This record gives sequence, C-alpha cells and structure tokens, in this order.
Amino acid sequence: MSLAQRLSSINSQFLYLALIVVTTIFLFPQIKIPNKPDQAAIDLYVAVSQIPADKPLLIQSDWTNSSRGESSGQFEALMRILMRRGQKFVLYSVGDPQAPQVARNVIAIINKERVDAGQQPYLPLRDYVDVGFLPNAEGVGQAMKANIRRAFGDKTNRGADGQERTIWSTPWLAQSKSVKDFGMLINITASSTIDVLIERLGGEVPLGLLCTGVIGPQMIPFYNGKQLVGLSIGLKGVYDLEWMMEHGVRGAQTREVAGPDEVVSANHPDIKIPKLEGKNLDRGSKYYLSLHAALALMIICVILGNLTLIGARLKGRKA
Amino acid sequence: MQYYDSGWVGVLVTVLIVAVILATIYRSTKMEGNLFIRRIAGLNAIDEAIGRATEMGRPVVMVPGIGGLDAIAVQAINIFAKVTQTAAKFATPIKLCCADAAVYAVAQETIRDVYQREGLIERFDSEAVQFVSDRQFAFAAGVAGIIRREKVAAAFFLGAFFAESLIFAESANAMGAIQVAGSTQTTQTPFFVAACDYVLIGDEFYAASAYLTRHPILVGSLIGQDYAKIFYAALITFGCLLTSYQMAFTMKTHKRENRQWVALEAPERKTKKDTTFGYIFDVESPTEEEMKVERPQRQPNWWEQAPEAEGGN
Amino acid sequence: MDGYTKLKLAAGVLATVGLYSVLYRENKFYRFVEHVFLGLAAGFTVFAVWAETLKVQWWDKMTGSQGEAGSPGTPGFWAYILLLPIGLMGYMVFSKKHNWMSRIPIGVILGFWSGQQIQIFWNKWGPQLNDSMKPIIPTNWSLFRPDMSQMTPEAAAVVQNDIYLSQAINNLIFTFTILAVLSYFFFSFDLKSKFMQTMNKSGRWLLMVGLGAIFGSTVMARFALVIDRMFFIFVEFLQRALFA
Amino acid sequence: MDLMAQISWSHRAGEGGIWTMMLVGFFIGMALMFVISRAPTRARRPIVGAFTFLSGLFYVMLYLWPTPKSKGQFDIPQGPVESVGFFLQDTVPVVKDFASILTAFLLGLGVFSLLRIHLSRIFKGHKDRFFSATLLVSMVLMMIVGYAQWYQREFTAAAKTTDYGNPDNWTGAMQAFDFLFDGLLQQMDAAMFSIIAFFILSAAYRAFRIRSVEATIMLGTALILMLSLMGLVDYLSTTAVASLGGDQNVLQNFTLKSVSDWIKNNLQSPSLRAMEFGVGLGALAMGLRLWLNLERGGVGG
Repeated sequence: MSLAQRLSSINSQFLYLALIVVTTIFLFPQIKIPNKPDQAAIDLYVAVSQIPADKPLLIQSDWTNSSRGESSGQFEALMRILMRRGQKFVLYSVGDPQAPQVARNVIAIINKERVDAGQQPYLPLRDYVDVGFLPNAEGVGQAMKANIRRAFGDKTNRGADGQERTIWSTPWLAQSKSVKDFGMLINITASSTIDVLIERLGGEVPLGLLCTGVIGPQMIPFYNGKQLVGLSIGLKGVYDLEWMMEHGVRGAQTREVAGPDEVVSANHPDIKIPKLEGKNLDRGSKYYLSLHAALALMIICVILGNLTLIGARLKGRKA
Repeated sequence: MQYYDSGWVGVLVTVLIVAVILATIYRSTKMEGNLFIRRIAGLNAIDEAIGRATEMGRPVVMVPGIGGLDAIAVQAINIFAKVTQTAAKFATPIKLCCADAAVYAVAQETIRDVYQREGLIERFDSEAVQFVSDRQFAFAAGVAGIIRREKVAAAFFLGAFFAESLIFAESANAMGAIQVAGSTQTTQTPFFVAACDYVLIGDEFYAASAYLTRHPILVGSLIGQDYAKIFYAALITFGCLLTSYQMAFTMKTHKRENRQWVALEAPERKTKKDTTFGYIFDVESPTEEEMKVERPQRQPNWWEQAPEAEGGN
Repeated sequence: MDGYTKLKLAAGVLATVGLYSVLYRENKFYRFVEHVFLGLAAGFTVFAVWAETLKVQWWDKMTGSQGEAGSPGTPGFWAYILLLPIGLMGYMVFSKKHNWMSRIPIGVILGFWSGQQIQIFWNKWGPQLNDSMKPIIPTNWSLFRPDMSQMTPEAAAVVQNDIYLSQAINNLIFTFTILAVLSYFFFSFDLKSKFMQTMNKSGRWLLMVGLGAIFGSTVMARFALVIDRMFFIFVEFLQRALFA
Repeated sequence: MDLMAQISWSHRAGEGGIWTMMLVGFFIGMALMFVISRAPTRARRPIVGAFTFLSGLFYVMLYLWPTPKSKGQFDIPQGPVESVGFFLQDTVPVVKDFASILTAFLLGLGVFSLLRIHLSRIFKGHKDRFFSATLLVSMVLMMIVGYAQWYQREFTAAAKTTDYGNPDNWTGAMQAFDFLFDGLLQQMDAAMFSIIAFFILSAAYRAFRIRSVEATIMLGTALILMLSLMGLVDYLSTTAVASLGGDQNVLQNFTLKSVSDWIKNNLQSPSLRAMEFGVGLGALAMGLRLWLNLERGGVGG
C-alpha cells in the first residue's frame, strides 16, 4: 500500500481522536490573533452604539446550553456592551423554556465582574426587566406587533428591595407603548426564531441578530436586503465583537491616525466609537485559536481524502 | 393601514400569485393526459432504496424532520406515504420516527391508511410509527441509536432538519444504508449533499408529491409556482433595467419633504430609493399627524386599568 | 467549589463521554446514556407542557386570577374550554371507526399555519425582491471607487452615490446568478432551447458555489461547539473543579 | 349578533360561576364532538375542511382587512369596516395561542407511543428491556421532580418570602431538578450537538472529493470560506498583498477576505435567495392547498 493510499483510507476513529486532541491542546495558549471584523458585525456594533441612551432595547434571547460555544460568547459580549453604555433593555425568550435561565446566569456572571471592578451591578426593574419565557414564537411576534403590553402581559420582577412589581411600573418603560418605541430588537438565537421576527416584525423596529454559524449564511440575504441592520455570526462574530470593544470603530472618513488594530467601517464614513474600558476579550478570544486548529485539521483531511483520487487519475492517464 | 402609500402593491402581488396558482390548478384539473415534470433524481431512487432493503431483509427508516406540524411535515409524510406503499408490497419493515406529537398523529393516521388502501393491513405494525422525543438532540440520539441497532438498509430524511441532519446521515452511512435526503433549511442542504446518496435541493422537496403522484391538482399548483418564478425573474430583470436606466441617465430634481415635492437647487444623482421600484418597495410610514384619530371612548371593563393610569406607577 | 457542583460537573462529563462513545461504535454504555437522555427529555416535556405552555396560555386565561392588593385581577374566559374537546378528538387516531376525527385538530393547526403563510409572504419576500433589482449600468466608468479618506464630506457623498464599473459588473453577476438559479427550479417546462439549458446548467453550478460557501461557514459553528465541550471537560471540570 | 352580546364570555375568577360556565362549555363541546362523530362518510372531508378553512381565514383576513389606524385601548370603532378591523386586532392575542394549545393537548399521543413501545418491551422480555426500564424510570423521575419543584417555587407560602433565585435557599426537589436538568439533560444536549463536528470531519474526508464539476466547485468554495474564517491566515494574506505594493487599490481586492466576501455577496447570496424564493413559493402554494382543502395524496387522503 502506498503512502498516498494509506493516507486516504484513514479510519474515521483516528480523525475523531485527532480532533479531540487538537482542539484541547490549543485551548491553553493565550495568543491574541489579529482580526478584521466582518462588515455585518461592524454594522451591528455601530447600530447598537448609536441608539440613544433613553431608548430601551428588546433583547430576545433564544439560545440554550446546547449552543453555548457560540451563543453564550455573543450574549456575554452584548451584555457587556449594553451595560457599559448604561442602556436599558427588556429581556425575553420565545425559543425554549430554558433560555431565560441561561441568560440570567450570564447576567449574574457579568454583574459579579462589574462588582469586582467597582461598578454598579445591573439590577432588574432598575436597569432591565426580565419578562422570561413566552411560549409560541409566531404568536408572540403577532401579538407584539398588535400590542406589546398585552404580549408581555403582567409579568413581575423582584426589585432590589425584594418586592415583586410589574415590569410596566418601571419609569423608563412608561413611554414604550408599541414595538416602534424601542431602539432595536436584538435576537440571540441558534434556531429559526429570527425568521419569525423578520416575517412578523420586519419594518416595525430595527432588527439585529447574533446567531450561530449554522443560521448565519441563511441570514446574509436578509442583511443584504436591509431587513437586518447587522449580524454577528458564530465564533468569528464573537471575536469580532470583542475585537471592536477592545479597539473601537472609526469611519473611513475620520482621518485621525489610529492604531493598526482599529476597525474601519466602510458603511459609516464619519463615525468614531472609542474602545470600551474593562474586560473585553473573553470567550471568543479563548476559543479562536482552537478554531484555527480544527479548521486546519479539516482542510488537511479534505486534501488527504483527495490524494488517492488524484493519484488514481494520474495512473489512469499514464496507462 | 397596510394599504397606505405604496403598501397596497405587496397585497396585490400576494393576491395575484395566489390567484395564478389557483387558476393553474383549475386548468390542469380540466386537462387530459400526463403533464410534464422535469426529472428529479432523488425521487427516482426510492424504488432502488426499498429494493435493496428488501433484498437485505433490513428495515427502511424515515424521518420527517424535527419541526412542528406544518406544510413541511405534511409534505414529508406525503412522500413517506408513497415510500410505504412500495415497502408494504414487498413486506419490507418500516420505521417512521417523529419529533412532534401532532406530526406523530398525522403520520400514524396516514401510514395506516396506506396499508389499508393496499389491502395489506395485516402487515401494518402499529409500532412502526413512533414518537421518539421532542427535544432536538434527544431525538437525534434516539434516532441514531435506532439506525445503528436496527441496521437500516435505506434511510429517508425529508423535512425541516437543523443541526442534527449530519448525525442521522453519518449514522446511516456507517450502516451502509442508501440515503435520500432533502431539507427546506438551505443551510442543511450542503451537509446532505456531502453525506447522502440522493438529495432534494430547495423546492424540489415541494415538487416531490406532484412528481410522485402526478395528481392534476398538485401538478397544477407546481405549474402555478413556476409561473410565479417566471414573474419573479421578469420583475427582477425589468426592475434591474429600469433602475439602471433611472440611476444612470436621469437626475433627481425634486425631493419629498413632509409629503410635498420640493424642487432641488441643483439636480442630484438618483439613489436606489429614488427610482420607481425603490419608491414602490420602500413604503413610507405615515406621519404622526396623519395617524391621529379621535374616537369616542368606551367605559373600561372592571379588570382594565383606566386610561390615565396606564404606564404610570 | 462545593461537593454538589463537582458532582454535577462529573455527571455532565460522564454523560458527554457516554454519548461520544458512539463515535467508536454502538455500545451498551451509549445505549444506557441514550435511554436516560430520552427519558429525561420526555419527562421534562411532560412537565413543561403544563408548566410552561398550557398553564400560562390556557388554564390561567380560562380561570382568570383574583386581584391582589391594588390590581383588580383578570376575569376567566370560560370559552377556552371549548379547545379541550377539539384537542381530544386527536386521540381518536387509535379508534378504528372514528379515526378520521383526529384530522380536525390537525386541520385547525394546519389552517392557522396556512393562513399565516399568506399573511407573511410579502413581508418576507418583498424586500428581497427589491434588493435584487440592482443597477448594472455604471455612472462612473473608472474601475474602482477611489479611497474616500482624503475627501471632503461633499465629495465623498457624490462618490458614495456613484456606481463604479466594478460594482456594475458585480451587480450583473448577482443578477445573472439569481436568474440562473431560479431557472434551475423550473419544474414543469421542458427546457429545450440551448439558452435555457445553459442557464439551467450554470444555475446548478452557481448553486453549488452557494452550498459550498454555506458548508465553509457552518463548519465554524460545529467546531465552536466541540471546542466548548473540550473547554467544559478539560478546563471547567478537570482544571478548575477537580485539580483546583 | 344580539344573541352573542347576551352571552357573557368572561366571569370573575375564584367564584363558583366560572367553574359552572367551564363545565357547561365542556359539555357543549363534548356534545358537538358526539354530533360530529355521527357524521356520514361523505360529510367528513367537508367538516375537516371547514375547520381548516376557518382557522386559516383569520390570518388571511388579518392581512387583507384594512388595519384601523392608531387604535387606542378604549376606542369605539366608527363604522362597520373599523368594527371588523378592531375585532381582528383584539382577537390576535387570543387566537395566536390556539395552535400551540392544541399541539400541547396532542402531546399525550407522543407519551402514549413511548409508553406503548417501552412497556411492551419490558413485558415481552425484549433484549433491550433493561434500557427501556431506564428510560421510563428517568422519565418518571424527571416528571415528579419537575412538578414538585415547580409547585414549591410557585404556589407555596414560602415562595412569597424566599428568593429561590439564590441556590442557598433551594429545597431538595429544586436541587434534584437542577441536577437532572442542568447537570444531565443540558449537558447531553450540548454533547450531542457537538458530536456533529466529528461527523463533519469524517464526512468531509470521505465525501468531499473532486469527482465531478459540481463537487469540485463546492469543495473549492468551502475551502476558501474556511480559510477566510481563520483570522491568522486572513491577516497573513492581507499583509502579503500589502507588501506586494504596486497599485494597492486593485490588489486590495484579492486578499482572502475580499475574495470570500465577494463570493458571499455576489454568488452565495443570490443563489440562496433564488433557492429561497422557490421554497417560499412552495410553502405558499402548499399552505394554499391545505387551507382550501385541495391537498391530495398521503395526508390529504
């Protein structure tokens, strides 16, 4: 058996083992890999950064632990951005009964981080409201369009004083009577809940999307069609967000000399968003090197797989 | 409200497409003879797959996706009904795994119906159609287990599949099964293309029932869909040319301000939004002034908050 | 880290290893974990169907709530009970005589789905059609858009609105792709003309480009998840919990 | 219409009246069901069709009927057009849940299917009976623990004063639920999800070969996209292009990132869009056939 043949008939169990080894080893070295964020992610970041501070956001968090590798990094980054900017938001889920809990866990972790850094934690009712799980994605979309107050109903949150109060009792939600009164609706999802949103709330409120790499390609046409103001896809998207938080974004027109890592947005000629202070690089940076390794392994596999095919063809040509 | 500005165009187009589909259905029910449908390789493979399962004496597994009960699941079950029809004749055992109780109910009803109509009800195994789990990955684990334990010889994965598609495809591949797959989720199609023998791409899936049964209503509906596609193509071509012409050779002399056309000082280059189609598609929202309506107020019911209290503390 | 947390992590790791063992081959350990998985999932569904869906969407609305201090409560809308017999008809599927009745709840569910298809059609596809009408005649015949960082805002605005040759060519490719792929999905016409056959064939090839691109970007998602699992096993469990 | 207005659709909670009304409603429903079950064979299809049509009609009307502008909660509609519009808008929050409520009622069928298969395995001494028993035990355990902790969380007197968000206050049932759900079920979800990565690797190795033009095109695009996701490779390609100098503007278009973006925007996006156009039309046509009871073959009968 020639080497080429042997290489192209590897038992799949060896490949599986190789993947485990490769991804694990590269989790440990901490290297900051240079990055150029996607324009779609830049658009999302800029759009979020430009929402007036007094306009609350709607955050539809539909991910669970099964897509933790991508979604939790995205949600963490989003929460950090919003909290640093002091943006108020309404958090709800339609995708899975378990989604609110994983979101709460992330908020608790980031709050701890904030307290450790000497900042105020983000508290229910005061800084955000937690609507929890609303079953039936299509129905919720329909109802939000018709009447957002009835769609969310009389959900209560426990305030800092330990009292349960209805979410509509918060002063910063008083002016929000319809979906149109919100600055943006951001969906963090691993499923097709975003389709439901585009179908039912498209045009009512700007839609932003943080999705997994699986949903991503399918959503690019909707981003190009301006139905989404921006989107961050998968682990690369997480790293993009972390990178922009760490280095800031400027428009192609602002002529100040910037660091080599600063992000330049082609779609926003005269914008200047400074870097955010505090912990910016987290899960995206931790996993990115392993992702490289895994992708490299994949490419090697494809090449090996093709070796015999090419070899056999060459042989056939000679004969 | 939805008819405001150029909003009526959307309603009109929708109604038009619906009308065309209904018209072609009507027309084809009146026509005689077999209507043409282009070859769809994945569907021709059904008999080959079942034939092999029969030879090997191993079961055929069918999965109608993991979505809830909607047209996609119904379409998948329609195709499976056809598969079952052939399998029933050869007494090949089938396994139909569902991820939704409502889909399970439909499948159970339909599959039994197939055996009944073929006069082979004694071959119907009431456990052939089973509900596995409605949690995505529990379902994936369960079906992968079934595929491996039952050593299936043919596998049909048709419907709304998400990430779990590859778990099924590779498990079936490890068993050496012939696989026919198709998903309306475009993101899963490449994985099926890579791992399965035959794949239905895009709306070949929706064309399948017409292809298999040649029922005039279904074929008529397919023709209607084709007309709609031609309409799309024509609209895109025409829109493309008109937009190009307007953006390249005409200038903008007026702009719209507060619902009034105001003359510009100097003509400007048109952007996409200023072209005819840009105007039609980009529906302007009404101003607050236009939205204002005074209506008499009714008394609130006892459980409703009085208007002034709304939103307050 | 307390004992309970360690135990919980250990159980998670064990379950992960159990499910991964199928990669080697189907075995008893996998079969055990698989059945635990299916059982837990079914149990959770039975719990969630009442606690998360029926209680909130049906029972609470039907029975209403008594007001507590300050709030007047909500009335019960008893007519919701009428949904129950409709739902029960689904169970007729096992009856030999009345199994057709199970089609009624199914029909209602499908009816709602179908009605919504017509309702959402334009909102989803209209903007897509609009975006597909791209200008293919350049307004500026130089190949590329110049670097705008040196320009005054007025000059930049003009440049931004111009369509350069490269952009026009890209738009032409875009339009051709969409038409070619669309032609691949014509089912009921026998494409006899040479032109249409070429369109059809290039449509299939361009479709493969699209699918390949999806494959390429989706791979990232899969690897991200396996990386996260390894992070869970080796960092969260072994490094931080067991050998901390 | 007058008769409809006479019926009180709502009743104050917590009084006997609401239960009476529910009971009456239930018996009316069951009586209707009985009447329907006596329907002659040829009336069956129209009955099912009527149910389907009416359900679909709601959303079609919602789309076609002019939506009243800025409807306030206590506004009285002016004229018949607005009356219908108001009615439709007010009914959306009620009707939206019907489908999911009915689906939830049908879950019993699924549970029945599971029980039937696994109980028969246990009693018939199937070789996998031990595993079937495992399944049933974990199912029952999860159910009991789930409902127990839910009850403690929502309905006990202690729930009003205790903050169960804090794990220190958890009861035994809550701890058990956390272990089963968070410790096992969720981890299994994640494990099964991540297993796909392995399959993708073996599938790519086995099937991603340049056998035909189509396969080669797909493989080539996939490789470019994968490389572009590697920030390091992308950075190197950008640096390499920049170091070549010359006419920067032109060469900039041939960095890995530019090429992959170009593919995404000018080839992937339109080809997927065209495919989705077809799928969208397919769904619309199928929806139309189901709504109007025109579906034939298989499910349509």
